[in-house]
Amino acid sequence: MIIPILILVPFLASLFVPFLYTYVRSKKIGWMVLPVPLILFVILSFQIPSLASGENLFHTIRWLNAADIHFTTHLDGLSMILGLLITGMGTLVVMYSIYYLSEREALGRFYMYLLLFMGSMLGVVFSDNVLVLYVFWELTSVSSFLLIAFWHQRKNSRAGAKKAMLITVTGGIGMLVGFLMLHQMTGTYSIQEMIGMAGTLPTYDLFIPAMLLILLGAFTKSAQFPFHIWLPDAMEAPTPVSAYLHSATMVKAGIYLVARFIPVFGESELWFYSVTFVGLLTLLWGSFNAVRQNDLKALLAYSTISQLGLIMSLLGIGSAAMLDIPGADKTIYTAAAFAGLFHLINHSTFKGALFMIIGIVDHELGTRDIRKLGGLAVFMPITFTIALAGSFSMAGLPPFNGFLSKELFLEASLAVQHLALPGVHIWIPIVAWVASVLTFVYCMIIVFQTFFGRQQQQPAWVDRGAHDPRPGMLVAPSILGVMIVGLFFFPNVLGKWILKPAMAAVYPSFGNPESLVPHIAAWHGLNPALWMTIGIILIGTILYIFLRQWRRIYTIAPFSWKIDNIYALLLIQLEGNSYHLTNKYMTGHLHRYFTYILLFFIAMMGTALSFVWRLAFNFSEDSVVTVNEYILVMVMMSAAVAILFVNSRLIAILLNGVLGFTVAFLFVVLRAPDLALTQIVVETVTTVLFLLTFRFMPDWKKERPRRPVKVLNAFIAVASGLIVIITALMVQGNRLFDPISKYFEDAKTLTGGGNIVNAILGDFRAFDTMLEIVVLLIGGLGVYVLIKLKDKKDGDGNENQ
Amino acid sequence: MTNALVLPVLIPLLTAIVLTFFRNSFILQRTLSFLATASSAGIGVYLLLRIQSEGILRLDFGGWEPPYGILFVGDSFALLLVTAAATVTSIILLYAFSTIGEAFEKMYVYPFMLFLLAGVNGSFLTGDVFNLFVCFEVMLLASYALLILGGRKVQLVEAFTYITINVLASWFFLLAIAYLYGATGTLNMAQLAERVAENGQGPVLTVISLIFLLVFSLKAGLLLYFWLPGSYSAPPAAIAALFGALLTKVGIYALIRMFTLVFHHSPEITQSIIGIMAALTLIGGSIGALSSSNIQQIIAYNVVIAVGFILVGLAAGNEVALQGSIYYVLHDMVAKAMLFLAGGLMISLTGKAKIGELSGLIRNYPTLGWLFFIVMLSLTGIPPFSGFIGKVLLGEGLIEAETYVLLTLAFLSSLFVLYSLLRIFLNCFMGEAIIGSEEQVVLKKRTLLPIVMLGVLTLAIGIGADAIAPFVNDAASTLVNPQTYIEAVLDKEALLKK
Amino acid sequence: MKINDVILRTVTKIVVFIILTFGVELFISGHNDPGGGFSGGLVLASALLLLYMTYDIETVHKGIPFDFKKIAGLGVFLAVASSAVPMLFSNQFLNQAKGEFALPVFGATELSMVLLFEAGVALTVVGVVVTILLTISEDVS
Amino acid sequence: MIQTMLAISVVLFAVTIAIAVLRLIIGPSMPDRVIAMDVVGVNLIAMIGVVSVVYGTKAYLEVILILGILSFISTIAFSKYIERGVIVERKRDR
Amino acid sequence: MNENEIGEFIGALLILLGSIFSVISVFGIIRLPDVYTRSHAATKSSTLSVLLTLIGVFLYFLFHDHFVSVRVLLGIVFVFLTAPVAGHLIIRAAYRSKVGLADISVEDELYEVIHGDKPVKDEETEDGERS
Amino acid sequence: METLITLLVGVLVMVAVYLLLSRNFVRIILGTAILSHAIHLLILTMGGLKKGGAPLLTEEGSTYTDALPQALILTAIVISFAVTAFLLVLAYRIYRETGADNLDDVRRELDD
Amino acid sequence: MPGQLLLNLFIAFLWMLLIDEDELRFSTFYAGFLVGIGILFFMHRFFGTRFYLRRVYAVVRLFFIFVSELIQSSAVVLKQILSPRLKIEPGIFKYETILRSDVEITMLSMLLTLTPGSVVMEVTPESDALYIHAMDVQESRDGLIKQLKNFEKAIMEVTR
Ligand code: NA
Ligand code: NA
Repeated sequence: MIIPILILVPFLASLFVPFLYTYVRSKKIGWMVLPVPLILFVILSFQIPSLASGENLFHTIRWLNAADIHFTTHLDGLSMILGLLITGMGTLVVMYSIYYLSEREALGRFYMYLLLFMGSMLGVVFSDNVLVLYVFWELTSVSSFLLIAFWHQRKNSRAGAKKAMLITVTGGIGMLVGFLMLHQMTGTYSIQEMIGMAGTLPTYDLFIPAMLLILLGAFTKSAQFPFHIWLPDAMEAPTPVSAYLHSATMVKAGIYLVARFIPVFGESELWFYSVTFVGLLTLLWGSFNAVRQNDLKALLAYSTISQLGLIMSLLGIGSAAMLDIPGADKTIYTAAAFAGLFHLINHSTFKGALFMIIGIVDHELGTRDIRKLGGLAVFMPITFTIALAGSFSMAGLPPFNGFLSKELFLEASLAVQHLALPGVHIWIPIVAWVASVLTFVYCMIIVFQTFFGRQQQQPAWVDRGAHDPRPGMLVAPSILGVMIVGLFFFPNVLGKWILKPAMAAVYPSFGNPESLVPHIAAWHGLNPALWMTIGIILIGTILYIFLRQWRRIYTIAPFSWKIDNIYALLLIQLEGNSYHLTNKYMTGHLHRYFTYILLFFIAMMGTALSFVWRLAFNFSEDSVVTVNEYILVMVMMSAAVAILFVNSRLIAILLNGVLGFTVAFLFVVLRAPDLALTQIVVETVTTVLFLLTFRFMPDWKKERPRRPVKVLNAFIAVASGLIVIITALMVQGNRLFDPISKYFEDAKTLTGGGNIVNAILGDFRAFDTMLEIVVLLIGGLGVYVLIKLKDKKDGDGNENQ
Repeated sequence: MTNALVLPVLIPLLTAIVLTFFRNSFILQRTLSFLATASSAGIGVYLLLRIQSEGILRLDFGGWEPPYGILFVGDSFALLLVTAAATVTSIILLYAFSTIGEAFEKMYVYPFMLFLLAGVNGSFLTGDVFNLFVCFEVMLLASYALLILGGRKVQLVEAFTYITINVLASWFFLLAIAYLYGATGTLNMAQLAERVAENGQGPVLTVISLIFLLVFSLKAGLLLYFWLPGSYSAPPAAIAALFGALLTKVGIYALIRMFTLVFHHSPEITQSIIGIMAALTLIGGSIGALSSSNIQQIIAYNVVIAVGFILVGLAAGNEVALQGSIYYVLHDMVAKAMLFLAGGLMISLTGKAKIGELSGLIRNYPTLGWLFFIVMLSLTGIPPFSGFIGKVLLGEGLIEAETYVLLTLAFLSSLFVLYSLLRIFLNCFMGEAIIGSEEQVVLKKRTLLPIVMLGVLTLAIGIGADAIAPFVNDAASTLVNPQTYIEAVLDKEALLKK
Repeated sequence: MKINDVILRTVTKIVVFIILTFGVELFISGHNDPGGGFSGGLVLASALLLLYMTYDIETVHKGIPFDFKKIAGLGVFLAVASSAVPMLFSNQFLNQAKGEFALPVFGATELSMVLLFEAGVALTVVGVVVTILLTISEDVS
Repeated sequence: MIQTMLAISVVLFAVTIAIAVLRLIIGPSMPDRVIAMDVVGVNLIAMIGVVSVVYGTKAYLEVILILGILSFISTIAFSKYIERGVIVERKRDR
Repeated sequence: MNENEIGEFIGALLILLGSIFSVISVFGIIRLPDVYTRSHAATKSSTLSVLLTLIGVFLYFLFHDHFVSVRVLLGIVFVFLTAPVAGHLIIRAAYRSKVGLADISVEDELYEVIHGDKPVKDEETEDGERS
Repeated sequence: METLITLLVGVLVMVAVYLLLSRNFVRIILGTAILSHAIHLLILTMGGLKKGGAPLLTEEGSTYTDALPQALILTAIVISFAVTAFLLVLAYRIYRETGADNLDDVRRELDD
Repeated sequence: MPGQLLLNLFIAFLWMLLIDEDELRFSTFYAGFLVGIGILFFMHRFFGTRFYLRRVYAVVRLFFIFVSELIQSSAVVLKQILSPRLKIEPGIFKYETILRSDVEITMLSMLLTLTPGSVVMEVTPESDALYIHAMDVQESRDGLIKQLKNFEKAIMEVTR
């Protein structure tokens, strides 16, 4: 029961915060929020020992029995990592935000969103039921949207929020379909049950589509190429948000999902390819683009993309352990997954710290543009120290935790090239290495272009009061800084208590989890990985020094390409084309609409009839026609056709009246006296109505449509008529059953009335009649309203409030 | 015999008629009309519960055994829709009370709304195909009257378009009924189903079924939705909401009913066509929703998208998909009403309808902004709001039916819904506030209350979907087993006794 | 020269009575012969139309001072309410109860709910048709 | 014999109507057309009478009367329209 | 032939006569030169023919079914009453809407009273519809 | 007779549809009016024509034509009357409001 | 007013005729009387016609005069229509009548209009003169005036 409560608490708190804020209109609100993540973190931490001993926590609250959707929570090693990150980073970010955000901001809203996000994120990682997972998944998108658009007055905030929402929701929807497909194959929505059936899945046709769709969800959320474009724009959010959502937690949701589904899909080569290659591509593209950024936050965004790609590729390589390749040493690959999880934690620490530092710089100096910054090390020593630790860790330098996981990554990239699969070659370690070089370069940019050089600007900084921020603001980054160093020295504590259960969750079929956890050592001999690192530092330094010279390549295609442009173009094209397309057929012209409807009728019926026209027409049942009936029918036809050609309304009405009267006569001939009666009166009243309304109408202008239009109209008219005729004849020739109306011939005994038609109208089908006079009443009142209720001031679209 | 079955029609009808005599007593009008709709909803619930225990209910008007008389057949599907329609109408009425204005109240706006509801409920309940036509007409006439209320030029012009197109549609309806009667000699839907099944749905019947398809598609806005955006964006918000929530649903209901009960024997033809039409509707609606910068137009195209979405389930045709469609119909009634009210309120508060002319409204009207946000999420199908469960079930059904193109389009359409509404939200609610607090129109609490209620409802349906699950499941199971319906209506033993 | 409608008016005075009588007869005899609420009502309405055309709205209104909207409403109410009455006696909605009644003037008459129903129909038709005609005419002139 | 006579007369009435409709179409003046319509109406009355005799039924005799009434009413309506443009006045100056 | 058959025969004869009259009068509608003269043919001759026919019908039912058809009688009265009024009104309308007299007309004492000016004979207005 | 009436119905439909496709209000409304004539005749035809006497039980004769279509048509006539009246008055109002007798002109005016 | 009573009886009679086509019954007449009361109540403000049963004879006489005129002039008109060449000279002339009341004027006009060859075009606002269109003014003016006088006399016997 503890986990559902864990999820619920932030939601409740988020509901509570706005109310609280109406009483506590100050920063104190932050202090009131702070205990929430902290307590959750502590509670979660208490579960670590039992997880390390191999236990899992399951709990189910039944929700939608009909659809088999239940709140099944599942705490295992994998979700624990994320849970700790969410609550831990949550605590730090809240603490940091208390100092970062000004009193004037809508703090109530801010913390509400933040808590909403926290709850959703916990929901994502703790849900065993994929649909519930999806519920929370979308809620993270929503809360992310709200947080990015926190300063919604800014155009860029809105654009960024929109982009993030569109892309992540797209992925989410894809993922949902993937889940539904999995359900179709397995009959369950429980991940653990799916894992249990994993072996049978690849035989299904839906296996690959489901996998790709779920990956789509993961990739969009974790900002993998080419869906990464939302992440830089998401930096419009307040920096605590960037630190929390867009580096430490939400973007890890995709990573989590991939790790979670390795047991389900890992046996597929396509899975390996997709995850690994997309990861590598993201890694490369992210680091490459990070170098060209001038905005520190943008730089961090691309670096995050790149790092996410790194983790993703590690999971991809890790999933190779599931592949059925004879003779392969699986521990090489499981080590990659281990590295991925390890780096996931490390990245959160150093990237969180860096974001907070950038936030401090921005907060203190009002700019994040590296071209305007420089030499801050002197003024902000503590800030600088933490920045140094974070950057070097990210660059993969000792003695920081990033070094450890980066080494593991390089080893994995070297290991994977031996995998006996097509397309897997030496280029993988090369890409890994190149990306690492670039990573090194942008890390140096952060450190040196912000905190060193450009001494000439010093006085300006002094004027602006550049100095370390208040201590409170430094607490959170400092804690992270300590962790960056601490994890370097004691990585195996993490390995034993946290990573081992997680590895067990990723490879449930591999038995003993001990074998899945390699021993991490800072010094692991002069192996190829270390040589690569040395190369990175050498080449990276050279590149950094000559940065200004080679940076020009960013103006040359394909390096100048931005996926962003595709997105922008897509939206513009979509809106523009939609506008044109829609306006093309939604003209508002009634005759166009009639044309569509009738053409649809003609096309559909024409096609259908062309298949069945051979059905015999049977005229044998036809009753006789007398001469006068022929004459009258001819008269009616001529009168009708004449209406088309007359040039005066009045004549048309007269002809219509004649038509009505002759129809009444036909009713007489066809033994329908009641119809004749009604028809005559209705026809006359209608004619009178025509006359009543005519007086003010202008002369009937001859309509002269263009010739093609005329031909089309004529075609439609004739074709419609023919279809009506043919269908009618077909029906008449193929009567299938006797009508039920024989029954009504007992009307006299049944109802007491001798007029069958009236008995039907007044008794058998009196309900029709009742509603029909209702129709009449509405029509009458409608006419009354139409005439009486005139808009006094027409035009401006106002309705009276 | 269950006389209660007629009450969802009779109560609004009688109330409307009585109210025409009291044009000027607004209090009476409001009280009675609300009581009428609310009690109709209550009766709907009562009947749903009875169906759970007694099976399909039936009321033969005048005591005439089917197929000779007209009858109401209450199965879960019909009554779910009845209940939803009455509930939503009640809430819309509440909104109308505070916004519609005395000029309209004098001009029978509440009677017209009640007539509309009566027609809609009648369409859901009737078991006779000609009576369905008549119920349609009640609904249509009421909608005509509501559409012109106010008499602005735009309204008049849109009304003319709307009415003439509906006249043509009604004509096709009669045409179809004529042919059907010629071929089968009956009008009772159950007997039609029986006779069609007995004879096998030969080419003649299939041809006839296509005309029904045309008719109901016109009403539902399935592919033939040209009339919809214009006419739904012309009237005041309360009326537009009523249209958006109810009108297309009747067409959807009729399509589902006819093509599961009567014409389900040639799915390779009819369901394929429905599928293609639904696909094109999804595309057209999605494109349309992006094409406009007018709030009302965007909202109206969202109606179109929903139509396609729901009928995708009919194209798939299996039980799960139909369950999804039913959930989604219910959801859409609530959410569309909410969307129309929220959008309409924005326009009436500011006097502007173009998204480019509005900005920062959330500062002026925060609650309205959040309600709009909620309905946006709900319509996108984002959980835990009401659209989710329908979407999930529909997805399951489509996968089961292996109709992947429809699956793709249906789920992609959610994105267009999101995008189109997001445009409104971002452009109009977010951004710099352009209306100063002194010039802003006061938004009364009781105006907002109905929208809040709808918001609560969409959340409640989303979270408490299980509460209506038995009804939805029963409804879908009746749809896929038409024999249940036929037997409930044409009670063989009773007929033999005569 | 001013128009003198003396011929039309004189004849109308007679003709209207024929039409009205015929209308009522149509309504009553619809049970067994052609006619009924609709045709009866329509004929009555056309008699009124004739009057309105021969005289003018105000003159006719002095003689027949009814709000025809309310007549229409009354008609529908009559029809719907009479349909609902059987429900009070636990019969089906619209069960048109029948029975022979010995009326003082009309003699043994078979009266049923149908008659009430049909009267409702006729009233509605008259009310609506005249409402429509009058509403437009008032607006036009 | 009688049947033949009746058959001939029905056809003759039909011919009359056809010719009247011709006049209605060619006009030239509006009153011409209205007169033609009146002729159509009146002859339809006759024709229904004859048809009733031929069928040997009284079912259509109501129709005769009603057609008489409404043909009269519509002629008046058209006349008033042609003469004054308004067929129902609110208040006639007399 | 018994008396009934004679009655029936007379009825049928009247009907036939009526139909012949009717055809002749409709020829008048075609032949005559202006609306006023045509109205003579129309409103009267055809009225006459209808009256004849209806009397025939009445007689036929009287003798064949021994049935006094009040409706037919009423119809006769009705046509008798209304036909001249209709003819009068339409002709008045024609004149007031300035439909000209045919060239062969020799006298017009009404023109100045209505239109207040000299008669213009040759105008045969097309479609006196008001705009 | 059935075939003849069916042909008549077809011709009426052709004319009506052609009228519907015009711009002028009155032509469109006339189109709808003719459409209803057509459908009424068609419904009647679907029940079979002249297959017996008028459906009046007081009339002598043992067979009657199908009365059900007649009842349906009566209902349809009344409904289409209500709609036509409404439509006509609507056209009239639009004309009074805008001075145009066709939708295209009104739209043009609204767009300006 | 006695006229109302008369009219009421007329309606009652009409009623009886309509309801009991083969066998007239007093009870039906009675019912018709009630129906008539209803109609009259509905219409009573319109009532103003005078009608006297005791003038039946005059009516019958008038009827026969009319029928003979009808047949005579019908023959004339039919002959004109059927003659191979039209030899007519139509025209409009004014006739000042000695009749005064609405009913008299109406009767005269109707009779004149019903007889072929002549139609009343206008009644002067003072109801003292008729404008008559004749099919053949030159030929039949005198004949027409004679016919008019005839009618006038017969009508006055009925009405005065
Ligand atoms: Na805007
Ligand atoms: Na804006």
